[in-house]
Amino acid sequence: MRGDLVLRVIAKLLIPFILVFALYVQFHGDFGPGGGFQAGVIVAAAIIFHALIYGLPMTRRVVPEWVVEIMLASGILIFAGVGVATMLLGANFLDYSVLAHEPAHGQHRGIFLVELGVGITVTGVMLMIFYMFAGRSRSPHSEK
Amino acid sequence: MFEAAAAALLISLAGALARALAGPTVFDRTQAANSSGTIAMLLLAVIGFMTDRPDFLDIAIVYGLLNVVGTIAVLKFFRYGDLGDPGSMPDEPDKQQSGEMK
Amino acid sequence: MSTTLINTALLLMMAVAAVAIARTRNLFSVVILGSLYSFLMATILLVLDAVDVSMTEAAVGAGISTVLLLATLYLTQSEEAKPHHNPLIPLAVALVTVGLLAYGTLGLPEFGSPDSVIHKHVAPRYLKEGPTETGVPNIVTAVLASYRGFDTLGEVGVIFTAGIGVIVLLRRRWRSDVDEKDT
Amino acid sequence: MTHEIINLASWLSISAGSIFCLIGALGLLRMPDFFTRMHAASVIDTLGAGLLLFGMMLQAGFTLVSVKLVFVGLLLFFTSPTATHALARAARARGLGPKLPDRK
Repeated sequence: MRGDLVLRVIAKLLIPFILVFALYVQFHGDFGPGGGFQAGVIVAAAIIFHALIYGLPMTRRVVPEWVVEIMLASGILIFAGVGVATMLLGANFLDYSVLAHEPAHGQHRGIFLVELGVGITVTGVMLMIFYMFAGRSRSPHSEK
Repeated sequence: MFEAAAAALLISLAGALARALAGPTVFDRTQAANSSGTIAMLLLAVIGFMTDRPDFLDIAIVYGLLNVVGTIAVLKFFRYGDLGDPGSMPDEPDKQQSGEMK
Repeated sequence: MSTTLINTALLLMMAVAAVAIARTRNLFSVVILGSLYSFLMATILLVLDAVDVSMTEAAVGAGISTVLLLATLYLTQSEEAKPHHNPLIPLAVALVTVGLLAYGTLGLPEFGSPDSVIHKHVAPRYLKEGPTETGVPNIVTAVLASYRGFDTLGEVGVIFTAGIGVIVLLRRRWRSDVDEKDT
Repeated sequence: MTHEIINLASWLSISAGSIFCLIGALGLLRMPDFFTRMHAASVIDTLGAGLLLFGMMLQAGFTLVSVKLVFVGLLLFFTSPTATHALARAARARGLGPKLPDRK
């Protein structure tokens, strides 16, 4: 669909907007609907949209597979790492109150980090599934 | 008044659903799904106003953004039979010959 | 009152869509109807005030699940095989299950009733203390990430495992000899 | 006074939008072939959605809600013609033509 001018232009307009909106969903999740999972799915949808319009080989150059692999693991590591950090600071596993001087502030910070971890892992997994499925292509040039 | 708008949108949604069920081609169904996505977006906004909590338009925006991704995915699958295919540039022959480029 | 009517209408449409999905043999149509179904679901969840779930359903149902199902269709066929056994027995099982579930709902407290058990256990504490304890106004986020953080870690683990499973099953490291084997 | 005028305008706009949505859905159901149905569906995306969103914007006034409504409107403004365009192209590529009157 690279040859389709209309779709290409709209994709250029839309993908940044989708990504910014995903960030809004991610960081506004404390106040309104949204959170890590939803934001991760939206980011993945933006990149999948890129792959739909420009083709998978191009998207693989923009977001290489090793980056997706690192995202896959690093999100859950951030999550568990916050838990370990709270343990090291002398509280229970995933008890964020010790992350700042004030318990409520620490909770807020912990929730922020944890949601970030969720978002990164979800993006990674969704993208990985798409790459794996769409990459098993019959046409010779889509995977090189 | 928002109730009336919601009722009208529900009836429209039912119409779109009926078209999606009736077909006959897949394009009809896709068109109906796309329209029902639009109607559902509007319905979300109207319900938000009806229950006096219009802050939830975020969901309508998510809908709108992802609806287009889904529709384009279906159409691409139809045209190229493959989701990752880059397709051909305008100066090259249109389709089914993408294996020969490069 | 009006929300009840909206819910009834949406649920009826969902029932129609579900029956149509079960009856359709062309899997493309099933994917499209599935996205329609999730539109309806997200709207119902919004009417029921479950905004976070509604957003998840909108995000997953409208975009990602359509794409992933299409990607799956690519690896299989687009026409569902006709069942070669008698549909009566599964139908009977389904009807009995529906009957039992409907019977079960009779014992539940009324929908939205403030006296039901779940509203008396830990929920009041979360609602009362949550915003001050965690500094997060959205209670759903507070419960999900802080009070039930351990559960959420497990969920992320499940998602992670799914990703790893897909990589293990579908990655082609040695393309040439795999190609020869499976084609 | 101005408040009432804005209220009235918003109700007019919302009812007109609802009616256009109904007309679009009716067209989606009753039109004879795919391309005409697509034509009918565009009524929902343009006039129906536009008037409904405009009416709701008048109700909301200058708030964040209005900004979000503008976003929804812009989104529809850009995405729905794109989707329709892709749909028509895909249908043409598949060899689906418009239904023409029988000329002998």
